[in-house]
Amino acid sequence: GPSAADSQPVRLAYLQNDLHHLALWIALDKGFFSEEGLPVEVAGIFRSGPELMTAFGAGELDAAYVGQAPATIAAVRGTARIKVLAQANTEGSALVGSKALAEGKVPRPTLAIPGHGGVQELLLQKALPTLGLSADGVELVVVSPPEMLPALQSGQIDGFIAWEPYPARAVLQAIGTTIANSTAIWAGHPCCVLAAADDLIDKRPAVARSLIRAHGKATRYIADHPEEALAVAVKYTGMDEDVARRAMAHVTYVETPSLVGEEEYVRFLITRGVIKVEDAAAFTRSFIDLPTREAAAR
Amino acid sequence: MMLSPLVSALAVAGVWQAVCQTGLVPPALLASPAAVGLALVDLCRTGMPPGRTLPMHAWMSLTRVLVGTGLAVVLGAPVGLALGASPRLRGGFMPLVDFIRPIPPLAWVPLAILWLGLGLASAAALIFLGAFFPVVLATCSGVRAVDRSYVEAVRILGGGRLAVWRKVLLPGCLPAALTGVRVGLGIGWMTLVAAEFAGVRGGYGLGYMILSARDLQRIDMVMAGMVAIGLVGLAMELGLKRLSAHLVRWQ
Amino acid sequence: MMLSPLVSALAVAGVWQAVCQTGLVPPALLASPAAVGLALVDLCRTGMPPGRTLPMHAWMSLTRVLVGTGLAVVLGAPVGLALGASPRLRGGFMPLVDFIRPIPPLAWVPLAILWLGLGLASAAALIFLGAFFPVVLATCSGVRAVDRSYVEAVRILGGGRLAVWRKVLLPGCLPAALTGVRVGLGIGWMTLVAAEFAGVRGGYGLGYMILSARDLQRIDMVMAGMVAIGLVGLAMELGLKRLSAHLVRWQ
Amino acid sequence: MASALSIRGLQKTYPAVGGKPPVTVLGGVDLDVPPGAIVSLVGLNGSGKTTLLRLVAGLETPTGGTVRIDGREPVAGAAGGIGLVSQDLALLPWRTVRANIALGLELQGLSRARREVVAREYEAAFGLSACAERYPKELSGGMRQKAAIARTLAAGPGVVLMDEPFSALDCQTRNRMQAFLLDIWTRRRDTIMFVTHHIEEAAFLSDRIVVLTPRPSTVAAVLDVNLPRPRTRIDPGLTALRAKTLAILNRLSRQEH
Amino acid sequence: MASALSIRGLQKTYPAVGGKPPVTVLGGVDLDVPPGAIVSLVGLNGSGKTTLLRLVAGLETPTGGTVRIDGREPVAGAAGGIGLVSQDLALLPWRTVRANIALGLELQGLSRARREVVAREYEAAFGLSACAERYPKELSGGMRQKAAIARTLAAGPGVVLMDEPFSALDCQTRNRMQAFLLDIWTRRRDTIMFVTHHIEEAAFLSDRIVVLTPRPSTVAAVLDVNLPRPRTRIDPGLTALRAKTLAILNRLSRQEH
Ligand SMILES: Nc1ncnc2c1ncn2[C@@H]1O[C@H](COP(=O)(O)OP(=O)(O)OP(=O)(O)O)[C@@H](O)[C@H]1O
Ligand SMILES: Nc1ncnc2c1ncn2[C@@H]1O[C@H](COP(=O)(O)OP(=O)(O)OP(=O)(O)O)[C@@H](O)[C@H]1O
Ligand SMILES: NCCS(=O)(=O)O
Ligand SMILES: [Mg+2]
Ligand SMILES: [Mg+2]
Repeated sequence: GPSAADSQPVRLAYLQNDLHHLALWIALDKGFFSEEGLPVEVAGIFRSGPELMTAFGAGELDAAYVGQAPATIAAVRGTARIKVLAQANTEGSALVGSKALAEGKVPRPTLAIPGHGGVQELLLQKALPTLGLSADGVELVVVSPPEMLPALQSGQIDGFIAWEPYPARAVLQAIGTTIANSTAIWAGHPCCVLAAADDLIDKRPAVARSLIRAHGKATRYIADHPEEALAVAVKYTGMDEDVARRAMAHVTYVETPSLVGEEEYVRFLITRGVIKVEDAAAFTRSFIDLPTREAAAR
Repeated sequence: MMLSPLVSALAVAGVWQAVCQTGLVPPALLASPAAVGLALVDLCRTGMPPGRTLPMHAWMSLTRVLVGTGLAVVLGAPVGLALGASPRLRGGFMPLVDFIRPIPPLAWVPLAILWLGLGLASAAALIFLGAFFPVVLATCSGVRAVDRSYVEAVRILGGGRLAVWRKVLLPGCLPAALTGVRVGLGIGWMTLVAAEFAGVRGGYGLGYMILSARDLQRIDMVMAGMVAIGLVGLAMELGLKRLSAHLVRWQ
Repeated sequence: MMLSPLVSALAVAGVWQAVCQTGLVPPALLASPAAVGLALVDLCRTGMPPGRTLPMHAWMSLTRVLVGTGLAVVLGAPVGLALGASPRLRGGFMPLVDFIRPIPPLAWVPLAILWLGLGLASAAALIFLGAFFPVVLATCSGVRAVDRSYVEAVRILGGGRLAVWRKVLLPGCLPAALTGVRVGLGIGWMTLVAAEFAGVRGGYGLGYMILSARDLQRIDMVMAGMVAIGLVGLAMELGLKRLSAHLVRWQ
Repeated sequence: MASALSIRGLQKTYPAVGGKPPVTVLGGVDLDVPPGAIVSLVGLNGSGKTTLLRLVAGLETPTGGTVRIDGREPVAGAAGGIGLVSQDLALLPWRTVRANIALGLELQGLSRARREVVAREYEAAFGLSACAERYPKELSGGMRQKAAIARTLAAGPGVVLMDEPFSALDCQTRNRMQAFLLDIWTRRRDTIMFVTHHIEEAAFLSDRIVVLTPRPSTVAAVLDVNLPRPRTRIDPGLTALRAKTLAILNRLSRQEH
Repeated sequence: MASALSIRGLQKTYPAVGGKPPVTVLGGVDLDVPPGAIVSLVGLNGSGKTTLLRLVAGLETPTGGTVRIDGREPVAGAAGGIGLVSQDLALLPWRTVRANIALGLELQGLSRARREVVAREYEAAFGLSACAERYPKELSGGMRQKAAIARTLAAGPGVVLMDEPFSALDCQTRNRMQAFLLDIWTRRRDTIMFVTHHIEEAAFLSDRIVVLTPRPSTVAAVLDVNLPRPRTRIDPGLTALRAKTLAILNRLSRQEH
C-alpha cells in the first residue's frame, strides 16, 4: 500500500508550449495520475531546460518533462541528480529554410540553432553534408526559437533548426520550406524525456513506477486518440489547431528510451567538449533507469 | 492650452494605428491598437495559455513586484542613507554596490532558484535586485545633497546622531529618495519577465503570459501584455506621485 | 580606520568561499570564488562556446552597452530637461513615459528584431530602453530642483530662455543628471542578457556567453560572466565618478 | 536716457495654499521714480518691499494695478534693462566669484577678454580680487553680498533695484560702497530703487524716501530729500529727515503691535 | 551657573583646494568671555568672525590653539549647551515656523504640549504668530531672521552665539529685539557672544567689545563697556565707545586698502 511519503504530492514541472510534453498534459487532463493513486502538483512551468535543471538541483522538483539535452548535461555536470524514467518523444524537430537555401543557392548560409550543445545542433551537424555544406561553410547563430520566424522572414537568417511547432508554423505561414524533418536526418533521435530525481527513485520507488505507468498510458492514449490528444495540446498551449496538428504529425510519441540514441548524443557532447564522460555507454545505462522501468512493467 | 495625457495617448495610438494600416509592416509582427484591444478582451475571457486569464496574471505579477520593490525600498533606503552619510562606508562598500548592480537579473536566475526555490520568493528576489540599486543610489545622493547647515543647526540645538537622521537627513533626502523609489518601481516591473523565468508556480504572471504568447507568435497578445504592464505600472506611479506630493508639500 | 574597497571585496569573497566549503551547496549550483577564477582563465583561453573568448565577448557587449546607454543619455537628457522645465509637457507626456518605462526589455525583443534585426542595433535598442528612463527621470527631477532664484538672477541680468538653460538649468541639474547616467549605465548593463537573448550575430557578447554557459550547465562560467559584467560595469562607473567629480567640483 | 518708473494701484496677493488663507501683501501701491533718481523704500519687516521689487523686476505678476518702466510693463530677460540685487543674493554656486560678476556681461555677448577686464575692475573696487577664483560658499557673508552687488552693477542696467544690499557689510565697507554707488550713479544716472532698514543710509543716498505701511501695504509717506550733492553724513538736513522717517516708522510699528 | 568661555591661540586654516592656496583665517586669537557676560565681536568683512563662532560652537576643529567652555572643548550636540544663530539662518525648509521654533525643545525631549506653549510664547514675542503655520520660504527676510533667533533662544542654551542676528530687521524691530535679548539675559544670565557690524548695537548690548584684525586675524583691541544697566541709547558713554571702536575699525580698514 502507499506509504505516508507516497501521499505527498509529486512535484512536477514542464516547459511551456513544448508539444513534446503532450503526454504530461494528457495524463493530467485524463486523470491518469489519479488512476495510479498518485497525487501530483505542477510545481513549476519553465521557459527553458537549464532553469528547470537548477530547480531539480535545488531540490524543488521530483520529476519533470524536459529536453534530453539539458537533462543529460545536468546529470553529467552534477547540477541535478536525476535519471530518465521514460522517453517523452523522439524526433519532432526540422530544418527549415528559405527558398534559396532549399534550392542550394546560398553559398554561405546563416543558420540558427536554439542553443549550444542541444540535440538540434547535433541534428544540424548531421544534416549539413546532405545539403552539400560543411561546418565551416555556414554561419551559426543562436536565436531563441520564437524569434527564428521573424528572423527568417526578414532575411536575417537563411534557415533554422528547431523543435516543433516552429517548423510547422514557418511552413504554414509560408515563411520557409522544410528542408529536412529530423526523422530523415536521424531516425528515432532522442528528444524529450520524463526525468525524475534520484531522491524520488530511491526513496519512493513506488511513485516512480506509478509515474512510468501513467506516462505509458498517456503515450498510448495519444496514439489511440489523436483528435482528443490534439484538443488537449490546444487546451494547454493555446496554439492554433492547424499548427498543432501539423506539428504533432512530426513528433513521435514513444515511451521507451533509446539507449543507442542517448549514447550517440553523449558522444557528441564529449566531442564538442561540453562534458567529460569516461564511458559513454556506462553513463547511458546508469542515466536511463532500466531497473525501475522493468519494475514498473511487472 | 494644456496638453492632456489623453491627447498624447490618443496621438500615439493614432500614429501606431496609421503605421499598421499602411500595410508596410506585416500584422503578424506588429499588431494594431485595435488588434491589441481585442487581444486584451480575449486575454480576459479565454486567457493565455487558455484558462489563465489576464486579471490573475496581473494579480500574481503585482504581488511579485510589490514584494520585490517593497523589499528594495525597505532595505535599499537604509543602505543608501548609510552610504550617503558615511564617507567611510562609501569608500568601502560603494565599489561593491557598483560591482553588483550591473549584473543582469537573468544571470541571477539559477542562484535565485537555488537559494529561494520556485515561487514568490525567487521572483521577488530578482525584482528586488532590479529595484534595489536605483533606490540605494538615489537615497545616497539625496543624503549627500542635504545642506550641511541644516545638520549643523540640529547638532547645535542638542541633537545627536539619531536626531540628525530623523530631523534633517531623512526629510531632506526624501524628494531624491522618492525619485529613486519611482525609478526602482519602474525597474522592478522591467525585471518581471526575467523574474518569471525562474519558473512560475501555477503558471501565472504577466511576464510568463507575454513569453507564452510570444512562443505562439501571438504578437497581439504580446503587445496586450506590454500594455497591461504599462497600465499597472502607470497606476502605481500615479499613486506614488500622489503620496510624494503629499510628503514633500513644503517644496 | 578606512574601509578600503579591497577589504570589503575580500570579505565578500571570503564568506562566499566559506559557504562553498561547508559543502552544503552543491558546487554544480554555486561555484566557489576559486572555481570562478579558474573559469575566468578558461573563458579567456578556451572560450564559451569554445573558440569565443571572454575579451571578445566583453568587447562586443561593451560596444552595445556604450551605444545603447550613450543614446539613452543623448536622447534622455534633453527629454528629461524638457519635461523638467515645462509643466505643460510634463502633464502631457509624463504619463506616457510612466506607461512605457515599466515594460520589460525582454517583451520588446520581438519588435526590436522586427525593426532592427539581429545585430548591434537591436541589442543597443533594448539597452537603450533600459537606460533611457532613469536618465529622463533623474534629469527631470534635477531641473525641477534647481533653485528658482538662480533662474531669476539670469533672467534679470538679461538672459533669455537659452541663457537660462545654459547658465542655470544645465549646470544646476548636472549632479542629479549624472546620478541618472550612473543608474542608467547600470541598468544598461543589467539589460544586457535580455538584449543578447534574442540572438546575436557573430556570436559574441557577455550575455550570450552567460546563456551559452547556462545551456551547458557551467555555473562556474555563468558566475564568471557575472563577475566580468560586474568588473566592466565597475570600471565604467569609476570613470563616470571621476568625470562627475570634475564636472561638479564646486560642490 | 534714464528710465522712469511708475507704479499705479499695485496689488499682490499670494493665493491660499493647503488650507492656509491667501496673503495680500500689496494693497494698492502708487509710486513714481523719476528718471535718474534714487528712491529708497523703507518699511517694517514683512511690509512687502521685496515683493514690490520683484514685481518691478517682472519676476512676479501683479494681482492688480500696473508697473510701467518708460511706459512699458517690465519683462525679466530684457538685457541691460533692470538690475536686481536680491535679498538672497542668488550667486550661482557653480561659478567662481569672477564668473559670477561677469555673468551679466556674458549674457550681453561681450567678448571673453572684455568681460575679464570689467570683472577685474569690479573685483578690485569691491575688494574681491583675492577671492576671485573662489566659489561663493568659500566666501564670508559680507563678501558674498559684495559679489552680488558687483554682478548687478557690472551689467550696467538702466534701472537698479537693490534689496538691503549693504546689510551684511561692516560700517567702513558700507560707507565705501555707498560712495561707490553714488559715484557710478553720478556717471551713469541710473534710476535706482533702494530698500534698506538703515534710515541714515536711505537719507544719505536718496532723492526721495518712500515709506510703506505694514501689510497689506500702501504708501504711508513720501519724503523728498532736497539736499545738494555731494552730501556729508553729518548734514543736519539728513539728521532731520532721518528723525522724521523714524517717527513715521515708529508710529507704524506701534500701530502694528 | 553661567558658562565661561576661554579661547587661547586659536588658529584656523582652510586647506588648499584645486590649485588654490590655503587660507589662514584665524592667526592666533586669545579671547575670554566671563560667565554671564555679553561680548560683542566686531571686525571687517572676512575677518573671521563667523569662523570663530563656528569653532566655539564645535562645528569646526581648530588648526591650532584651544577653545574651552567651562574648561571643556566644545561639542556640537550637547543639548542645552550652546546656541547659534548662524548667518545663513538654516531654518529647516520642511518645517513650519512653529515647528522650527520648537525644534530645540523637541530635541530636549519636551512633551508636545509643553513645546507648543513655549513655541507660541516666542512666536508672540517675535511677532510671528500670524505666520506660525507657514514654511520659511513664505516669509520675508526679516521674519526668517526672527524665526531663527526665536529657535535658538527658545532652546535656552547656556552659551548663545549670534552671528549678525539683527542685520535684516527694521530699526524698530531691532530695538525691540535688543531689549528682548537683554530681558532674557537678565533673567537667565546666559553667556553671549554677539557678532555685529552695528557698533552702536555692540556698545548698547555688551559688557565688552572685541575687535578683530583682518585676516589672518588676531584680537586688535578689547574694549570694556563699564556702563550701568539698564542703559539708554543716548548715553554719552556709549557714544564715546562707539567713536573709539569705529576709529579702530577705520584704522584697520585703511591698513587693508
Ligand atoms: N510665497 C508666499 N506665500 C505667502 N506669503 C508670502 C509669500 N512670500 C512672501 N509672503 C509674505 O509677504 C509679506 C511681504 O514679504 P516681503 O518679503 O515682500 O517683505 P519685506 O518688506 O521685504 O520684508 P523684510 O524687510 O523682512 O525683507 C510677508 O508677510 C510674507 O510672509
Ligand atoms: N571653505 C572655505 N575655504 C576657503 N576660505 C574660506 C572658507 N570659508 C571661509 N573662508 C574665508 O575665511 C575668511 C573669513 O570668513 P568669515 O565668514 O569667518 O568672515 P566674517 O568675519 O564672518 O565676515 P562677514 O562679516 O563678511 O560675515 C574669508 O576670507 C573667507 O573667504
Ligand atoms: N524540446 C526541446 C526542449 S529543451 O531542449 O529546450 O529542453
Ligand atoms: Mg525683504
Ligand atoms: Mg560672517
